[in-house]
Amino acid sequence: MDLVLDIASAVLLLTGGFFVFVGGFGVMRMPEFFTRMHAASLTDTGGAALILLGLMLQGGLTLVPLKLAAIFLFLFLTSPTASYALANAALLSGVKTACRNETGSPLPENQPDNATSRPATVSRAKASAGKTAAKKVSRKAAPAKPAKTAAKKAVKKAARKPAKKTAKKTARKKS
Amino acid sequence: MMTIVFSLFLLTMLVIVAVAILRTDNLFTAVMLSGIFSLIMAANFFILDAADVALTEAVIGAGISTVLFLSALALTAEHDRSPPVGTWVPLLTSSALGGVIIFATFQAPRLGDPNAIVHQHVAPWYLEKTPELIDVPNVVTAVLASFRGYDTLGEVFVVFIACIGVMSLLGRVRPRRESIEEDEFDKRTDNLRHHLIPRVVGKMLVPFIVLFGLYVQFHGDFGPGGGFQAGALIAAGVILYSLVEGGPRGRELVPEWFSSMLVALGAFTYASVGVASMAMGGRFLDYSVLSHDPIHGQHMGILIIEAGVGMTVAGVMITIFHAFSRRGIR
Amino acid sequence: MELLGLYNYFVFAVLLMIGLYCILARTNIIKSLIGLTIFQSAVFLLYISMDKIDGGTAPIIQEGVENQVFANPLPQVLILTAIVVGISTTALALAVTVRIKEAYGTIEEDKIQEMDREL
Amino acid sequence: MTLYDQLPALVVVVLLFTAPITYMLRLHGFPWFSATAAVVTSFLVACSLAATTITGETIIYEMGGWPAPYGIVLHIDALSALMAMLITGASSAALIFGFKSLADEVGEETAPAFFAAWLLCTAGLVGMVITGDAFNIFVFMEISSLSTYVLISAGPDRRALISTYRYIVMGTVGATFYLIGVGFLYMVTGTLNTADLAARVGQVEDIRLVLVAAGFVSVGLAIKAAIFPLHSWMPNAYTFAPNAVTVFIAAASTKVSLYVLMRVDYAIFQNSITNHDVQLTFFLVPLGVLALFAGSMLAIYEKNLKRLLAYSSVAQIGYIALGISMTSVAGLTGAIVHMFNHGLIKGGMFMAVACLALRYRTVNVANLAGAGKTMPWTMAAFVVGGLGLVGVPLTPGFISKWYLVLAALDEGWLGAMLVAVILISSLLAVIYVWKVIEVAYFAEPRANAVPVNGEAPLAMLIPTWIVVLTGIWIALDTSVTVGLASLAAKNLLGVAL
Repeated sequence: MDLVLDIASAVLLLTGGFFVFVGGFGVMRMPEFFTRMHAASLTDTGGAALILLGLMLQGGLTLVPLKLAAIFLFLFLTSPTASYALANAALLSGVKTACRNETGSPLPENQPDNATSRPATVSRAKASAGKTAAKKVSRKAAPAKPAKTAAKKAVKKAARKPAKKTAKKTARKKS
Repeated sequence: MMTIVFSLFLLTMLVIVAVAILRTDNLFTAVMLSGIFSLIMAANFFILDAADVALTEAVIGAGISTVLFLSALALTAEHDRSPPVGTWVPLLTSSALGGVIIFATFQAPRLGDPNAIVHQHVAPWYLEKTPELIDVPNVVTAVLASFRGYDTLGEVFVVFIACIGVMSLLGRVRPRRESIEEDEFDKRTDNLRHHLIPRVVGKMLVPFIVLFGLYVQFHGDFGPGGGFQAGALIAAGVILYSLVEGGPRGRELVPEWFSSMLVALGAFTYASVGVASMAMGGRFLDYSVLSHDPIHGQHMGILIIEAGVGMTVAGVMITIFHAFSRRGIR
Repeated sequence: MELLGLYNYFVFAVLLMIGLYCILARTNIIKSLIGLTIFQSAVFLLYISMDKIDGGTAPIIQEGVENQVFANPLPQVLILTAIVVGISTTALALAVTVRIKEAYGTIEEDKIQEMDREL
Repeated sequence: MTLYDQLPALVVVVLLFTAPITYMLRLHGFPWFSATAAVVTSFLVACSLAATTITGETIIYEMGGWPAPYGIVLHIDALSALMAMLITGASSAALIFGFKSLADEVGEETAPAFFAAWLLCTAGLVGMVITGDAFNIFVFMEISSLSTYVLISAGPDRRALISTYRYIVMGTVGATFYLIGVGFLYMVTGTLNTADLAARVGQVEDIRLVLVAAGFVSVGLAIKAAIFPLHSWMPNAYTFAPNAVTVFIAAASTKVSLYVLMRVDYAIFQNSITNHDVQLTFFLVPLGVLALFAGSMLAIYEKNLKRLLAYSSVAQIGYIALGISMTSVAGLTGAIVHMFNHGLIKGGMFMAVACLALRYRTVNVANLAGAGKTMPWTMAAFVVGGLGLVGVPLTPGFISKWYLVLAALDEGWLGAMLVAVILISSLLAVIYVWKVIEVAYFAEPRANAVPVNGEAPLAMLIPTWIVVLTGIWIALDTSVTVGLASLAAKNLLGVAL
C-alpha cells in the first residue's frame, strides 16, 4: 500500500517541481510585466499545490497532512489576491503592455482611456482627462492644414504625449 | 550530506541577493530584496536545525522590518540617486575585515562535526538537565526563559527602549514643515480601502493570523515558538488590518495608548516575576521558589514571562507601525 | 571536500564585507541602514552555523524517542536575542531618519553635511 | 536570602523595575521624581557593595539559581563596585542638577519616555559593569547604547538628529564587532562565563581564532569607548545632546567600555596569549599618544565650549588607554583612578557649562565674554575643573597623573617617552583651559549677550559645587578611590593581595 503512496507522491512532487521550473523559466523569458506575472502565478498555484499534495501523501495519518492542508488553504487564498493587487497597482501606475494582436497593431485595451477592470471613480477621472487631451489635439491639428505630415506627426506625438501625461497624472493622483 | 548541498545552494543565493541589494539604486527594490534576504536566511537557519530562530527571522526579518522600511520610505524620498562615494577606503576596510576572518576560520571546526568544543562543554548539560529540572520539551525555550532568563529580561527592555525612542521621536504632533504633501500621503495609506479584493481577503485572514500568533505563544514550551515570535505574529495581523483598512481604522482597532501601555505592562510583568522570586526567598528570576513543587514553579514562571515578552513585542511593533503611519496624516 | 565544511564561515565573511561596504560607501541613509541589517544578519549566520551536528535535529525532546542527537540550543538562544536587538536598532534608526528628512528636507548624508557647514 | 544577599541584583533591578512604572504613570512631575528616587537608591546600594568589596572579597550572585558556567552569574569585585558607584553617582548628580535645565528642554509630553530612557541607560551601564557573562555584557551594552541614542536625539537643535544617526551606525558596528569576538571565543571554548573563559582559553591549541577574537573585541570596544581614531561620533553627540544628558554620558558612558576592555584583556587574554602585554602596548600606546595630542590640539582650536570639553575628553581617554597599556599594578591603578577622577572633573565642568547655557542661551566661547563677573560661582567651578584637567596638585587630576607617571618611570625608555608625552599634553591642556578663562574674566562683555538675570539658579549651583568639592576631597583623602583601584589592579593582574 505505501509503495503506491510513495509512487503517487513522487509523481506529484516531480510534476510540482516541473511547474516551478517552467514558472521560473517563464519569468525569465516573458517580454514584459503582465506576461511575466502570468508565468510567476503559474509557480504559485500549480507548483505549490502539487508539491503540498505530494508531501501530504508522505505524511501518513499523523497531524502533518492536516497542517499541510492548512498551508494549502492559506496559499490558495493569498496568492491570487497578491497577484491581483500586484496587477492592479501596475496597471494604475501606467505600466503598458507591449503585446500586439495578430495584425500587429497595439491591442485595443492598450489605450489608457477605455481600460477594463477599473473601479468607477478612477475611470470617470480618466475619461475626462482623455477628452481634454483629444480637444487639445484637434485645436493643434486644425491650423497646420497645409503641412499634412506635420499634423500627422503632431497627432501621433499628441496621442503618445497624452497617454504618457494621463498615465503620469493618474499615477500621481492614484499613488 | 544532503544538508551540505542545500546549505551550499542557499548560502550562494544569500550572497547573490546581498550583492543585488548593494548594487541597486532604487531604494524600493533594495527594501524588497532585503525582505527576500531575510527569508533565505530563515530557510538557512531551518536547514541548520534552528527551528525557533528560523520562525523569528522569518516573522521579524522578512515581515516587520520590511514593513518598517516601507513606511519610512513612504515618508522620505524613494530614489537613491547618489552613486557610491570614494569607493577606495570602504573597499579597503571591508576587504581587510573579510580577509582577517577568512584567515582565521581555516582553523574553525567544520560544519556539523560532533567533536567540536561547542558541543562538549555547556550544551550537553542543558540537553540532559532540562527534562530533569524544568521538564519542558523545547530546550531552546527552557534555556531562553529560565537558564539564561536574565538575558531575555535585558532583551525585553531593549525592545521597550525602541518603543520609547520611536514614541519620543515621532510621538509629538508634526512640526510645521511637511516632509511630503500630506494629501498625497493620505492617498497612499488609504487608497487600499476601495481595492475590494485585498480588503475582503485581508479582513478574512486577520483573525487566523492572530489566532496562530496565540497558538505560537502558548505552544512555545512544546514546539518552536515563544514570546518573541508570537508577539511579532500578532503585530503582523494587526498591521495587515490597518494596511487594508487604512490608518485611522487601524488605530481604532488598537488605540495608541493601549499598545504603549501593553509594552510597559509586558516589561513590568517580566521584572515583577523576578522580584517575586526574590521576595519568596529565591534569587532574582529563580522560578522554582514560585510554587511548592520546583518543576511546577518553573512551568508557571516560564509561562508568565513568555506572556510578558509576547505582550511587549506585540505592543512595540504595533506602536512603531502606528507612529510611522500616523506621521503622514495631521 | 573539507573546504565545503567551512563554506558557512566564508559566506559570513563575504556578507560582513558587503554590509560594511554598503554602510561606508553609500551616502543615502536608508541604504546604509539596509547595509547595517545585512552586517548584523551575517553574525547570526556565524552563531547558527556553530550549532549544527551531523544527523542532529531541532532540540525538542519528544518522549519515547531514544538516543536522539540534538543541535546545540545555546547559540539559538543568543541569536533570538540578537535578532530582536537588530530590529529595535533598525526601528529607532528609521524613526531618526524620518525626523532628519523633516528637519533637513533630504536624507543624503553629504547634502546634510553641507547644510551643517553653512551654519 | 536576606536583603543583604540580594544587593548585587538589586543595584540593577531597582532601575529596571521603575522604568516601566515611570513610563506608565503620566502624572505631572512624577517621571523626574521616580527616576531620581530609583537612581539614588541604586547609588546607595552601589556604595554598600563597595564597602563589602573593599576588604578584597568578590561577590558571586547566581541569576535564577543556576550554577556558574550554565546560568548567568554576577561577578562583583572592587573594580566593578567602584565603577557602579561612579555610574549611579554621576546619574543621580546629573538628574538632581538637571531638574531645571531638563524642564525647559524636555516637554511635558515626552517626559515619561525621556526619564524611562534615562533609567534604562543607567541600568544598562551598571548591568554591564557587574555581570560576569560575555554575552550579557553585549545585551546590556545594547540597552545602554539604545537609551543613549534616545537621550541624545531629545536635543533641541536639529543637528542632534544627524549626530544621533551617526552614533547609531558607529555604535551598532562596534557592538557587532564585540559580538563577533564573543562568537569566536565561544567557538573555541564552548562557554560564555568570563571566569570559565579565562580558565579554558589557555588550553586552546589553534591560537589564530583567539587572536582574531581579541582583535575584534578590542576594536569593537575601542569604537564604543571613543579611543582616538574611532571617536568621530563623540564630539557631536556630546555637543547637541541636552545639557543634563551630556553631564551624565560624559562622566560615565565611555568609561564603561574602557572597563570592559580592561576586564576582557586582563581577565581573559592575559594568561592565555603569549606575550599578550607586548601586543597590548603595541595596540594601545600609539592610540593613546595620538589621542592625547590630537584631542588637545582640536580642543585648542574649538569655538563651541561643549565640543571643546568633548575633545578634551578624547585626550583624557588617551591617558586611561596609556594606563591600561602598562601591564603593571601602578599603571592599572593610575588608569582606574583616572576613570573615576575624570568622571568627576568632566561632570562638574559640563554642569558649569549647562549653567552658562541656561543663562547665556549659547555655548560659543566668544559670546561668554565677561561671564566671570556676571556668573562668578559658575565660572569658579569651571576654573577648578579646568585645573583638574591640567593636573595641578590638590585636584583629582593630579592624583591619577601621579600614578601614571610613577608607572611610566619603571617602563624603561618607553616609560621616559610616555612621561614626556604626559607632561606636554598637560601643557596643551593649560592652553585650552586658559583660552576660556581669558575670555570669561578679562574680555569685555558683549552688548547683545547679556545673561537674563545673573547667577545660575541655586538648585543648579549646589550640585555643581558638591561635585567639585567631592573632587577636591578625594584628591586629599585618597583612601577610598586609590584603595579600591589598587585592590582591583591586583585582582586583575592576579598579584597576591
